[in-house]
Amino acid sequence: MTTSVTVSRIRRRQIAQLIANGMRLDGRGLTEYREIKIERGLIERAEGSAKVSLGRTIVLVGVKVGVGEPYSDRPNEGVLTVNSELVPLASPEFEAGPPGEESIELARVVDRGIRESKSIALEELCIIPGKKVFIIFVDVYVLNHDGNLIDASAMAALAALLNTKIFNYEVEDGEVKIKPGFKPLPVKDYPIAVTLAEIDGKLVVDPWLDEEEVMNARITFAFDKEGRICAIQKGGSGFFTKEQVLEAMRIAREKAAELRKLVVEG
Amino acid sequence: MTTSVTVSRIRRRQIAQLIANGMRLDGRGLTEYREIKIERGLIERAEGSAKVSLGRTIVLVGVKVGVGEPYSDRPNEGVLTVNSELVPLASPEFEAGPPGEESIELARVVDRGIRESKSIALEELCIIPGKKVFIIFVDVYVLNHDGNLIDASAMAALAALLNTKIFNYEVEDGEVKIKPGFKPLPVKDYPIAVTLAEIDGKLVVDPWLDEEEVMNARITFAFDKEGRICAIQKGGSGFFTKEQVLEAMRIAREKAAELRKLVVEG
Amino acid sequence: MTTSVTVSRIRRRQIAQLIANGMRLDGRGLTEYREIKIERGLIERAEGSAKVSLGRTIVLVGVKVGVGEPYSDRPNEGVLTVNSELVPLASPEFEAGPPGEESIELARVVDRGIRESKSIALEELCIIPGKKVFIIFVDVYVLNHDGNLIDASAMAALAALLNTKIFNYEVEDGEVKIKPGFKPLPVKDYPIAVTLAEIDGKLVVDPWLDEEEVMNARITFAFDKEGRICAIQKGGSGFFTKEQVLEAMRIAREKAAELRKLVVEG
Amino acid sequence: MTQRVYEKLIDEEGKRVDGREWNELRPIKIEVGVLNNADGSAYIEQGKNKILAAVYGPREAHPRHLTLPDRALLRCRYHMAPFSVEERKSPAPSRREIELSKVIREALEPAIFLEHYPRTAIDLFIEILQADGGTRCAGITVASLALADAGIPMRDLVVACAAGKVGDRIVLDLNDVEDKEGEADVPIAFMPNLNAVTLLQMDGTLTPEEFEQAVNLAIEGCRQIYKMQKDALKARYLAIKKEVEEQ
Amino acid sequence: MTQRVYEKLIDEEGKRVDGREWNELRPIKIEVGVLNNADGSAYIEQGKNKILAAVYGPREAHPRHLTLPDRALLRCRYHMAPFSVEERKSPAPSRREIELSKVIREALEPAIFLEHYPRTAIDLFIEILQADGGTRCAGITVASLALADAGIPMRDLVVACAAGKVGDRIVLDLNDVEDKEGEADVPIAFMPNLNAVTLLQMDGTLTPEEFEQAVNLAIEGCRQIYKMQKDALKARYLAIKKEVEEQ
Amino acid sequence: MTQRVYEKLIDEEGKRVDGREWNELRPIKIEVGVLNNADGSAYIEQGKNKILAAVYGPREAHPRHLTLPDRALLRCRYHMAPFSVEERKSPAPSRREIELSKVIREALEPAIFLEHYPRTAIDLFIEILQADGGTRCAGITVASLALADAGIPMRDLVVACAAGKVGDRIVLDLNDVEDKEGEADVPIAFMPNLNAVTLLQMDGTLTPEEFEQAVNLAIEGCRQIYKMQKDALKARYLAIKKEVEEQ
Repeated sequence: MTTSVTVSRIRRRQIAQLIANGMRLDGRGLTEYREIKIERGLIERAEGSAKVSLGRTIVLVGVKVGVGEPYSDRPNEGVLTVNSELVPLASPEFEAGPPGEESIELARVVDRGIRESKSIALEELCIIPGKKVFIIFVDVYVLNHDGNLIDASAMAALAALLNTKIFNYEVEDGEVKIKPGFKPLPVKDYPIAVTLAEIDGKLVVDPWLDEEEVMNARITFAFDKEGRICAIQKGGSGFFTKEQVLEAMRIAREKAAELRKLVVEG
Repeated sequence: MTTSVTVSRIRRRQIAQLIANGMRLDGRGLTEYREIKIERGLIERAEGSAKVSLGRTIVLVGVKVGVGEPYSDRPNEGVLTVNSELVPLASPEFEAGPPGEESIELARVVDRGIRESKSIALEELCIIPGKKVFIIFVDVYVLNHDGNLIDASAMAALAALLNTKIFNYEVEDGEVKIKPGFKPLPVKDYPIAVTLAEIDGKLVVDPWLDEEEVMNARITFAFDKEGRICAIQKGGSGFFTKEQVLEAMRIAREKAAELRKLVVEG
Repeated sequence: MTTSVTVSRIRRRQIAQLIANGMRLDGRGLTEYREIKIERGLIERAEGSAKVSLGRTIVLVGVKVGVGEPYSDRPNEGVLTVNSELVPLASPEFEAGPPGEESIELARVVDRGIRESKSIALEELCIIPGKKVFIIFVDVYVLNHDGNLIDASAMAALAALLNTKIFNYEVEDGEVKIKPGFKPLPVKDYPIAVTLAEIDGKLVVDPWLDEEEVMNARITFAFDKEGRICAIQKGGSGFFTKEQVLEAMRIAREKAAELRKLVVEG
Repeated sequence: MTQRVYEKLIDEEGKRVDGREWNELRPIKIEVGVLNNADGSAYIEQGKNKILAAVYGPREAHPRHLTLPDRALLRCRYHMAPFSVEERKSPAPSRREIELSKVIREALEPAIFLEHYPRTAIDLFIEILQADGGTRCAGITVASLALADAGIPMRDLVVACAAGKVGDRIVLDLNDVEDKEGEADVPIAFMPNLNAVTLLQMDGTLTPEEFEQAVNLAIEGCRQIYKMQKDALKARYLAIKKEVEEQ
Repeated sequence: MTQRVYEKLIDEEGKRVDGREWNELRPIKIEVGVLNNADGSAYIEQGKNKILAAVYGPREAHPRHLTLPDRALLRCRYHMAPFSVEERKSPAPSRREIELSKVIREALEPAIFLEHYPRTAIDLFIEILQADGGTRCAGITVASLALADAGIPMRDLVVACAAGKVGDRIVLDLNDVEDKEGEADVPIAFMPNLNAVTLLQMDGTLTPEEFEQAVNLAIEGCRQIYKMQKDALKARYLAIKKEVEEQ
Repeated sequence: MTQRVYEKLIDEEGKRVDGREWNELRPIKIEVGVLNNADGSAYIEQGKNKILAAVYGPREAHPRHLTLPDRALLRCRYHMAPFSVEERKSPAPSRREIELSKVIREALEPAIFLEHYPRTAIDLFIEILQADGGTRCAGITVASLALADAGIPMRDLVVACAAGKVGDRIVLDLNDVEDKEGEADVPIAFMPNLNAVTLLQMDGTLTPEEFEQAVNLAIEGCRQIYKMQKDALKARYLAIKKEVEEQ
C-alpha cells in the first residue's frame, strides 16, 4: 500500500511535469485522442450494438428495442432509457451490485447528449398513442476501464444507435402484431462528447486512467451536428477558471467534429 | 465516549432527582408541554402542510393528493398512507436509507390515530368505485429531533390535513378530468396524541430528548374529539404498572383536549 | 473456536473411517434413510401443507393458491412458483434477509423436479386464457436444519401438493366469482429427490449435517413415477468420477421408489 | 377469499362466533423444547394460531460495534410464513412485522437480566406458521418460554393476551374475525409477579371506562395463560430429568 | 396536475412569466443557524424554492476503512421531500438525486480545507422542502453557509446560480416553468475570490456564443448572491455575539 | 419476438436445426488474455455465445472476517448483459444467475489449489455478452482459462459441455433452440486428467439408459474442447514469449 502511494506520487509529478511542457507520458499531444477502434453490430441478438476501444478503455453498448407504455406527459413519444454498468471485470475498483454514483453519472451524461440533441426521433416511435410505444434501451457495458469512460460510452452509444433496427408491425384490435422485416431506428442527430482534464493548469483531452488520478477536475462538452453544445458536465473535486471553461469548450468543439466523422462515416 | 457516558450518568441522576421532587431540568411542571408553535400552509406546492415546533423538536408534514386504485377490499374508499422520514439533518443519530423500526413505528402510530378516529371521510374520496380514488399521502418529515416525535408529528399531521385541499374533477368516459377550483379535504375528527414518560416512578408528559434517554418507558394515548381513546402505543424497554397506565390515560385525556384547541382552532 | 475446529477434525476422521468400513456414526447403513415422518394438512389456512421430518431435519411446506396473470409465452397455463426460506430459527448459520444462494438453489431444485416431471397439470389451471390463471405458491419453510434439506423439502412439497385444494369458480363478464366447494389440485406425477454424499470415496444417501460438513460433494437425482430422471444437481466443492455418478444414479432410483410409496400412499 | 361474513359477532345468548363466553380464552396448547438446533424453543397453539419461537444466545454478534459494553443486545424478529394468512404474504418483512418486532422486543426486555451478558447478543425468532388474531400476544407468551428454555435468567415470565370490544361487549382474547370486525383490540403483555405492563397497544376506539375494563380483563387472561406457561415449563423440566436419568 | 401552460415565456415588453427582467434574480431570503442539533445549518428561499442544509462533522465515520488518511471525507446527500414537487416523489433516492449529490459534493470540495481533518467525515445534508427550478444551485449556496456555520475552514464561499435560454433570450436564474419549457439551462457554482467554476452542467442546446453569454450572466448572478451570503453570515455572527454578551 | 419456430429439431437426414450431426460441437473460438486490467482473462465464442471471463486475485478481501484461515475464498459471479438475450434482461441478478454462480464456483473449486493462498480472495467474473444455449458450460470452459491466465495453480483445466435429448436423439452441445424445445439438457463440467465430474445438472426427463449415453457423449465433447483450451493457452504463452523477446 505504502509503496503504491509513493509510486503514484512520483508518477503524478512525472505526468504533471510533462504536461506542463506540453507533453504526455504516453507520447500524445495535449489535444490528441488515443487510438479509436469501433466495431459495429457484433451482438446479433441485440437490435443494435457497437464496441469502442479508446486506447485500452473498452466499452460495449447494446441497444434493445421493446414495446411498453409511454410517459403519461408524452403519450405520443417513444421512450429512451440509458443504463450503464461498470462491470467488475473492467477494473479492480468496480464492484458488483446496484449502480453507484459514478455509473449513474455516466449513464445520465450519455443520456443527456442523446436526448438534448434530439438524436432519436422519439415522435416516430409511437405505436398506439398513450398506450404502446417503442422503448429504446441503451445499455452501456464497460469492459476495461483505462480512463475517459464518458467519451468512449457516448461514441459507442451513438454507433450502436446508428445500426439499430426496429421490427415492422401492424396494429390489429389494439394488439401489436409483428410483421417480417426491419427498418432503421430514426436517428436525426449525432451527439459527440469530448472530455478534457485540468492538470497543473493545463487542459488535456481524453485523459487516461493515470491522468484521471492526477487531474484536478474534468469537463465534458457534448455537441450536436450543428456544433451547438447539447450537454455539459464538470466532474472531480477541483475547479476551472472561467477562461479555462471557454477554452475547453473551443477545443472540445473542434475535436467533436473530428470524432463525429469516425463514428458516423465509420 | 467514556466522558459522555459519565456526564450522561450525572445528568440522568439530576433529571431523575428533580422529577422525584416534581420538577424538571428545563423548568416545566410534570404535565406541562414545551412551547408549541404551528405554521400552516408553508409548502404551497403540497395540497396541505404544517410545521410544528415542540420546544426544539421540529416536524414538517406535507400532504399530497394523488389519484390511484383503491384497496380491493374497500373499492369505495380513498386511500390514506402515512410515511415518516427521520431526515439525517435532524439528529446525529439518524442515517440516510430505508426507514428503520423507529421511523416505521412513528408513521404507524400517527396513522393509527387518524385511521381509528375516522378523521378523514375516506368514503367521500371515491372517484370511480373499484377503479379510481383519491390517495392521501401524509409525509412526516422530522427536521430537528429533541424528543417526543410522536406528539409533534401527530399534531403536524392533523394541522396539515386541516388545510389540505383536493381539486375539483369530473369523470368523462372513465377518465378523470380536472376542473378549476378546490374543496377542502373532508376531515371529521381531530385525533391528538399525548405521550408520557415514566422516570423513577413518576409520569411526565412531552419528554424531551434527555428525558427520553433517561426514561424507563413511554406510553402514547391518542384521543378523538369525543374523548375516546383511538390509539395506544407503549415504547421503551421498561414497563408501567397497571395503575400507572390508567393514571397516564387520565392525564393524557386532559392534555389532549388542551392541545386540540391549539391545533384545530389555531 | 479452536476447540470446535479440533473436535470437528476428530469427528471428521471418525465419520470418514466408519464410512470406509461401510458404517455410519448414527448407526445407519450407507444407503439407509433416517426416520421419515410426514404430517399432512396441518396448516388449515393454506390450501395445502405438509411437514416432513427426516431425522432431526424438519421442513414445513405450505401451498397457497392465488389468481393472477399467466406468463405471456404460456397464456393457457397456470403458474407454479417455488420459494424457500432458511428461517433463522432452524440453524445458527441461517440469517434473516433476502434469500441467499443456498436457499435459491434449494427452491430451484425442488421446482425443477416438480416442473420437469410435469407433476402439476398446469394446463388445467387456466381460468381466462391470457388473462387469469391459478398461481400455485409452494413455500418451503425449513424449521430445523440437520442436513439433506433437498430431499426433505421435495418430499414435503409433493405431500403438500397432494393435499392442495383449489376453489370452485365461475367466470362472469371477465370477473372470477368464487363458488362454494373445492376440488383437488391436478397432480399427475410424483417426483422424488434422492441425495447422496461422497465421503472418502464412498457414496452415502441422506447425509445428515455432520456428514455434509465432511463430504467432498453431493449429488441429487429426482425421478418421476416412471423411474425417469427429471432433475439432477451436483453440489459441494468436490467431484464425482463418472462411475460414481452412474452408481449414484442407480442407488437413487431404487431409493426414490421406496420414498414415493411413503409420500404418495402415506 | 373464503372468509365467512358474520352477521352478528355476539348472538342472542351472549355467545361469540366461535361459541365462547365473553371472558373465555381460546383453547391453548403449549410445548417447550421443540427444536433441536436452537438454544431454546417453544410452540403454541391458541385458537388456530400456530407459532414457533426459538432463541439463540447469548452468543457473539457481528458486526462487533453493535454490541453493548454493559449488557446483552436483544434482537427480535417477528415473522409470518407466506402461507400463514388468507392471501399469500410476501416473505420480505412488512412495515407491520417491523413494528411488531420492535414492540415485542420491548415487551420482553424488562424481563431479562441482559446485564449478565455484556457484549453478546440474544436472538429471538418468532415464526407465525398460521395466524388467527392475537399473534403478537401468543408470540410473546411462547417467546418468553423459549427464553426460559434457553436458560436465560429472567425476572418473571412475560405473558400476553388481548381484550377488546366486539358487538358492544368487552371480550377476552379476540380471534381473527373479532379482531377484523370488532370495534377495538387491546393487546397487553404482563409480568404477573411484578404487576408490570410491558406491552400495550390499541386499535379501534374505546371510552376510558371501556379501556379500564379491557385492561382488567386482559390481565385476567394473562394470569390464566401464565399458569399454562408454568405447567409447560414444568413438563419440559420433567422430560429432561427423565431423559437424564435414563442415560 | 394544476400547472398552468404559458403561451409565451417572454412577453412583448421583455418581461418573464413572473414579471422579472432578463437579468433579474428571484427574491432570495437566507438565514444561517436554523437547526439546533446540526453543527451548522442554513435555510434559503429563492423564488418558491425552500431548502434546508445541515452539516455534521468533522466526526468519526463508520466503517472506518472508508475514511482517508490525509483528509476528511466529504459526504453529501441532496434529497427532495416527497411533498416538494407537483407529483409526490418516492422517498427512495432517484438517479437524479444521486447524480446531483455527486456534483454538489464536487462543487463544494474545492472550497474546504479537508486536509485539516484527516480520518474524519463531514456530512452535508441538503433537503429540498419545496422545489421551483434551480434547486441544485440554491442548494449549493445554502450548503456552503451551513459549512461556514459549522466552523469548517474554507478558501471561499461557494455560490451558485443558473443562466439559460428562454424564449430566445439568455436570462438569469430560471424558475420551474422556464427550466421545463425553456431551451437551455446552465447551472454554475463559483468561488468569486478564486475565479473558480466548481460546478458546470447544461441541459438543452446553445451555440458557443450563447453559452459564453450564459456563463457571464450566471457568474454575475453568483456575485449578487455572494453578497447576500456574506450578509446572512454577518447577521448570524451578530446574533451569536449578542447571545453571548447577554449571558 | 423474432424467434423462428422449428417444426422438426432433427430433419430426415439426421441433421440438426443448424445443420450439425448429433455428435458435433458448434464452432468454437477461444482467446486468452483479452483484457488489460484483470489479472487473467479469456473470451469464448461457441455458436452464437459470446462470453468474457476475468479473474482478479488472489487479493485482499473485505470484510476481512469473510476470508478463510486455511485457503483462498473463491467468489464467482455469472452475469448476463441486458442485451445478451431476446428480451432485455434487468441488470439485477436473477435467481437463475445466483444459482449458476454457485454451481459454476463449485465446478471450478476442485481444480484450484486454494490452500496456497490462505486469507485471500480470488474473484471470478463471467459476463455473458450474447447467449445461445449452454452458457454455463462455455462460461466454465472460458473461466478456467482466465484462472490459468492469472497464473493460479490448478490440478487440471476444467472444461464443460452439455449433451441432451432433442427430437428423440441424444445429441451434443445444445444450442438455444434445442435447449428450449428439446426434451432434456445435461450440462457437465469435467477434469479429464482426474476423471472428475465437477458440475452435473439436468433439466427435462431421461431414462437411466439415455442419461448414461448423454454423460458419455458430453464427456466426449469435453475432451474435444479440452484440446482447444490447451491450444488457446499455448497461443497465449507464445504471444507473451514473443512480446518479452521483442522488448
